[in-house]
Amino acid sequence: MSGIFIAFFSALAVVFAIMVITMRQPMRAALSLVAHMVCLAALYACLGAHVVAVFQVLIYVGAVMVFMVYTIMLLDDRDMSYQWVFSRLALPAVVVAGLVAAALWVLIGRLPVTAPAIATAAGDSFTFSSFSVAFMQHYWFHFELATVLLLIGIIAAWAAVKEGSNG
Amino acid sequence: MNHLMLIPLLPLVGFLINGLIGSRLPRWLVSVIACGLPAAAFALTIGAFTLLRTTGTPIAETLFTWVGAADIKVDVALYFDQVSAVMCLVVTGVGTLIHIYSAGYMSHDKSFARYFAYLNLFLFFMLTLVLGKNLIMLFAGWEGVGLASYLLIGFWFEDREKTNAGLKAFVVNRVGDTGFVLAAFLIFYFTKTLDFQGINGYFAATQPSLLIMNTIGILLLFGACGKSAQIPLHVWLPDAMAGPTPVSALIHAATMVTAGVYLLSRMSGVFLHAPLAMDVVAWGGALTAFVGATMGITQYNIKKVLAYSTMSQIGYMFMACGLGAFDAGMFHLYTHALFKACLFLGAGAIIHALHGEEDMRKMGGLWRKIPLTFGTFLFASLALSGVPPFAGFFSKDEILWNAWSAPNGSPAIWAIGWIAAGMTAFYMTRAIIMTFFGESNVPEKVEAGIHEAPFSMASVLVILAALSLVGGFIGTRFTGFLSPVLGHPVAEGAAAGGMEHILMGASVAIAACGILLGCFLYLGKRTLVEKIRDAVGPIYRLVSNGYYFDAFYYKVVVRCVDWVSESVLAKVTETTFNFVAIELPSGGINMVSRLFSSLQTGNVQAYVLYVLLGLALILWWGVAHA
Amino acid sequence: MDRYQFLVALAGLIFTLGLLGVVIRRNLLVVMMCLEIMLNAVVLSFVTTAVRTQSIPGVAMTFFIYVAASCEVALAMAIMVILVRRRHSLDVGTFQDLKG
Amino acid sequence: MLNPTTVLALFVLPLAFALILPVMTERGSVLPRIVTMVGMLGVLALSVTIFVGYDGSTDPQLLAVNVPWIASLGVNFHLGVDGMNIYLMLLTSLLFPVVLACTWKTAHADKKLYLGLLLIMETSLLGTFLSQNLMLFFVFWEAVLIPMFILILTFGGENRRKAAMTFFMYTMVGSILLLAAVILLGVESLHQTGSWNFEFSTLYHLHLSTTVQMFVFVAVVLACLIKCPVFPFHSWLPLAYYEAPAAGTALMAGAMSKMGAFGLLKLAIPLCPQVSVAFAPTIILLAVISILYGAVLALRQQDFKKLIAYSSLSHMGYIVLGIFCLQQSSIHGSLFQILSHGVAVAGLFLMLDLLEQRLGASYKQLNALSIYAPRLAVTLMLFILASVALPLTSGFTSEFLILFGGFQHGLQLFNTGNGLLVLVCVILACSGMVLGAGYMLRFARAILYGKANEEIGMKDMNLRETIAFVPLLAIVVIIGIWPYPVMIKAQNAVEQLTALAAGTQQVQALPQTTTTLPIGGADGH
Repeated sequence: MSGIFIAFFSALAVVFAIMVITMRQPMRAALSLVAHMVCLAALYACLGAHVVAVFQVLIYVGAVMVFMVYTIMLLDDRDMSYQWVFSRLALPAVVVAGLVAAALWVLIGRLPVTAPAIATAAGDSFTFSSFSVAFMQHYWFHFELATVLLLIGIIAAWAAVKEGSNG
Repeated sequence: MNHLMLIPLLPLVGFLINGLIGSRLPRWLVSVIACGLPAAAFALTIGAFTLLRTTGTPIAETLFTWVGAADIKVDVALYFDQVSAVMCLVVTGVGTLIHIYSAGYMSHDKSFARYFAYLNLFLFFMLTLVLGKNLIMLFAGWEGVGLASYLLIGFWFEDREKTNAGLKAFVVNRVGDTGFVLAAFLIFYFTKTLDFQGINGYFAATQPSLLIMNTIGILLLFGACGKSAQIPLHVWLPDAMAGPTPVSALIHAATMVTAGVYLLSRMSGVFLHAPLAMDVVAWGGALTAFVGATMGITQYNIKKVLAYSTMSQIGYMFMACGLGAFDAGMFHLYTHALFKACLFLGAGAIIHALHGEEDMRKMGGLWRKIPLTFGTFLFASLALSGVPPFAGFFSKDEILWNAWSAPNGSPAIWAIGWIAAGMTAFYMTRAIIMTFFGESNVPEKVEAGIHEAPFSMASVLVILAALSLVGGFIGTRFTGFLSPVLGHPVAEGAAAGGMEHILMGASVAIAACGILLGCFLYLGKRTLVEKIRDAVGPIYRLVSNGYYFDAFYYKVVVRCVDWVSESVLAKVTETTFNFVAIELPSGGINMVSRLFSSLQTGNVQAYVLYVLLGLALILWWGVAHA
Repeated sequence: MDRYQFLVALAGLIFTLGLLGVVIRRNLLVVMMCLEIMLNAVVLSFVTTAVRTQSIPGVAMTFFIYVAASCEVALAMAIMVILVRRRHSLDVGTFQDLKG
Repeated sequence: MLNPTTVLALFVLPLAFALILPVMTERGSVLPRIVTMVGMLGVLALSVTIFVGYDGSTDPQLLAVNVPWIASLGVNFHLGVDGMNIYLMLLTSLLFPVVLACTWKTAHADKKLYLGLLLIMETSLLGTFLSQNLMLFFVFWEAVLIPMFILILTFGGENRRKAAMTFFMYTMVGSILLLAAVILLGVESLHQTGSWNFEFSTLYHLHLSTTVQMFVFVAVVLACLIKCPVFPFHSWLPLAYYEAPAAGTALMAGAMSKMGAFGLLKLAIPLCPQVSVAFAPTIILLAVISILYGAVLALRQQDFKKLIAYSSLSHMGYIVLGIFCLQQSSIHGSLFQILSHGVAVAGLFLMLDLLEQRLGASYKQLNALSIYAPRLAVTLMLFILASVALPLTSGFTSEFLILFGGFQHGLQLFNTGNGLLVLVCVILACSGMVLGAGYMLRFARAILYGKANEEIGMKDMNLRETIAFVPLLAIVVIIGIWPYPVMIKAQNAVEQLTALAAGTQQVQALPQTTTTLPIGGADGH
């Protein structure tokens, strides 16, 4: 059952990724990116990693994409990059990317299929309660560090923009 | 008897003194040194000569080994035998007289010391040439003499004409010397020695092959032609008249040009076994004699007339050598040196009197103004024309007789010689009449200045004229003296005796009618001469331009080499080599470096693409191999 | 080709798509988005292997990836603001100062 | 006075003086020049004593300094005087003081860099000629390039940059191959004697297979033909000779081009006798082409420096011709020609520099020098006669011996039925003498003779210059008149070489003990 969902959502994710690349207007690209991320979250859910799915939607789509949308609104002026969507290197880039993707697909395809060490049935270890208990037991310190990192990130962004203004 | 070394050394000392400090010495001291040392050398030569006549054994003297390696041993050695005695006497004797003459002639020239230094240098090299015991000593003298003639012809170097003449003389001589050097190498390959006695001895005993002998002969002839101005390489002699007249007298009449004859007689051992080479020498000589005489007739410059006459007389000497009569050749060389030197010095006196005028058309009626010069000039020209009592008659007749009677002689070659003798008489009479007789078309201001030659010049003229009168009579004793070295089977015989007298009469007859024809044409009817010249037209132009040898050499050889050097080598090959060796690699490297720098376009996305390309390549390599 | 292999291959595909987007698009903002795609692809492969081997740290790592990603986006946007303010254009082609 | 210390002093002296120079003050004082001149004269004195004291049979040990440098690789600092390099030692040590004396007053002369470069060049040149160890030889072969490159670059004419670069790169390409050959020989010595050994004496004893010989021969000949420019590899010559400063050109033509010839004598023939005998006709052909090519080109050169540069190309052709005729007389001829051409061409270039110092750039249009400066004109004429190979000058002795040996070799080959090439080549080389006379006398006519316009006030040669040229002229005259005593010195070295080339018997060089020899200490050999 979940195999169909995975196939469906991964196809959807690929489509949305392609849409991000091909959309002329940045806003449309942003929205297709959001859709892409939701599909990924769905994939995580199918895999049983609910925590990650929630993080994905919560942090990434919620915070990052919203911030991206704001920036698009602020900066979006119809300049050269609007008429000429793709750079001159489009064709060779597509060919090379195709080559790389095909090579990856073939290589990964050849990876030896080893039976998972423990039965997939016990996949519920990643539900909220079990994961968050395990996570907080071992990684409480790293969690705090992450917050410090976020703080520095904000200050840096603010300083950068401030410094630029009177430049 | 080690004073043999002194003979060439004295002129060398003269050269060094005059050369180094000559300009600071007073003029009289310079001329004393310059004339004294050759005179001393002349005295020493006479001493050696008398010793040689009494003992009859050649004097040899080895100074030091010049070069010694396993496969070659050459030492600096002098050798004084009959042949080199004659040459030495001529060189030092006539040389000293000419030095005395030029003391007067060059008295008002500003680089007086330099002139005498070069003259002494010439004597030194000529004596090394004559006294050398092996081919290398002879070759050293040979090229040294070429250098001295180059320096002396181009003595007045302000005038580009004269330096060109000097350069031409040296290069043409050098062409001849190449032939000589090759002959020397070829000889050494067989005889393993460069010594004359060794060579003649070896070839007397064994002859490698006729082809080898003839090639050696021809190469030696080629070398001799270069130096003695024979047909193929004679172009430099008329131009060599650009030098001062005593130089022409010494170098281009008496000594240097006869070096070729000396070489042939020295190498008689080789030639006697090279029949083809002998014929070539004989006929070449006859041809040069004839051609020289014809060219002599058409010249107006008095020195050029004498130059062509020298060429033709040496043609006679070559003819004698070619016929095996080396001693007759040497005899003619000896008499020719005397009267030709006298002629040149006479011409010098005339030019001196007319303050540098050389063109006969601007002379005439001088015999009253400079009688002494006229007298000596007349004596010498009679000797040259072969009029009986004079020396020229004996030596030329000897050669003509050999032309008839020698084994490879023939009436044809005698006829050519005979006609050339007639033409010699004709052009000499023409020269005398145009300069001394007829109405004087000398410009007025020059006319006033005509004066007889000063004592030093006049005395030398008189001595030489006397010698050219007396010189002939020692004929038979002369050839006897030379016989040990150059002896050859003389075709004695009663019938021959009679024949000899007939030929002698014939040659006197041709000389007489040459003179009469000259007087008739030039004394009487000058207009007739013009008419004949117009009638003969193209032939006259051909002959007066020296059969276009000079033009041919210059246009074909010199211009072609210059063209090759200038346009082909300088422009084509040099640029291609520069291109291939320098521009191509540097250009290539520049191009490659530009290619790589074009990748750095500054477009960040391009860089990412390159990364992607690299990734793709690696992955696919992984796919291919894993 | 079980699901995990499929998903890792999918991550590879999405990653190349993101990279292609970075190379092709001229608009700076879209380039940023494609960057995010590449990041998600990495997270996807991360999660698949973590789930396959049931490793808690694996999943924990994704959390920290998100933290880092958000800081990165914040700074990227700040830089973008400065760039745009100076060059008044979002076109990637205008920023050619690295010309060799 | 013949002991290893003199040889070592000969090598170290210029280096020591080069190191003293930087300490001295440069502000226009004459001191640096005097010190350099003293150093060079010291070297000259030493080399003259060695030259005079040395006769063919002195024991090579007596004049050898052998100190292990990189012992494991068999690279010894081994300098030794033998028959082959005695001439070159004298030539080099003579040229440097003469060059400095002639360029005494020029602007460069008081620069310490200029003087230092000259001294370093002298050391490396002496090192190249005296080294008896292949790797040491190669090190000095390269080391000579550097000072000359800097000299041209800093003191040269207007496009000296291109000239210096071409010169450096061109020779460098040649010597890269040489390095490959050197290493191959090292490996070969490892296989055959069990240990790395670059001593010439051991290398001469190796039995090299023909392929190894072929490679070594090609590499060495290529490097040497580039160095002493021979026909196809001469493109750097006119450029470098024209742009270099007078001292540079004189030394390049006088001493550095002789390194090429020395390389052939020291490396090509002894190391690969069979191959060099087989390849001799082709090299002779190249040599004769470069004789005629240089001569014909020189005929129509308007610029004097270029004319003499092409004439030096022609004379180097004679040297290579002499070497590869492999006859005793022709090799003696090449050694003499090395000495005589080195002296004559250096003299000619320095003469031109004297004129340039006096008249500036307008010396190119100078004529009638004999009127302005008779002494200068006479000396120039003597150098011209030396290069025209006139008897009584060293030019004649050398060219006669070369052509003599060549002709005999050519005839032998012709008689034994293997080809007319060498004979024809030698005959063409003889005609080269005519061309030589042609362009040299045209040069004399252009510069010495002609109309004199009054306003050129030109001083004649002063005392310093006359003294500088006297030794050069002395060599030209001595070798011209009495070459035999000088010839004996190189006799046994030439014998060994020709014997080797004839392959009759292996050379019995003294068994070179690889043990270290205490340097100095005359008794310690």
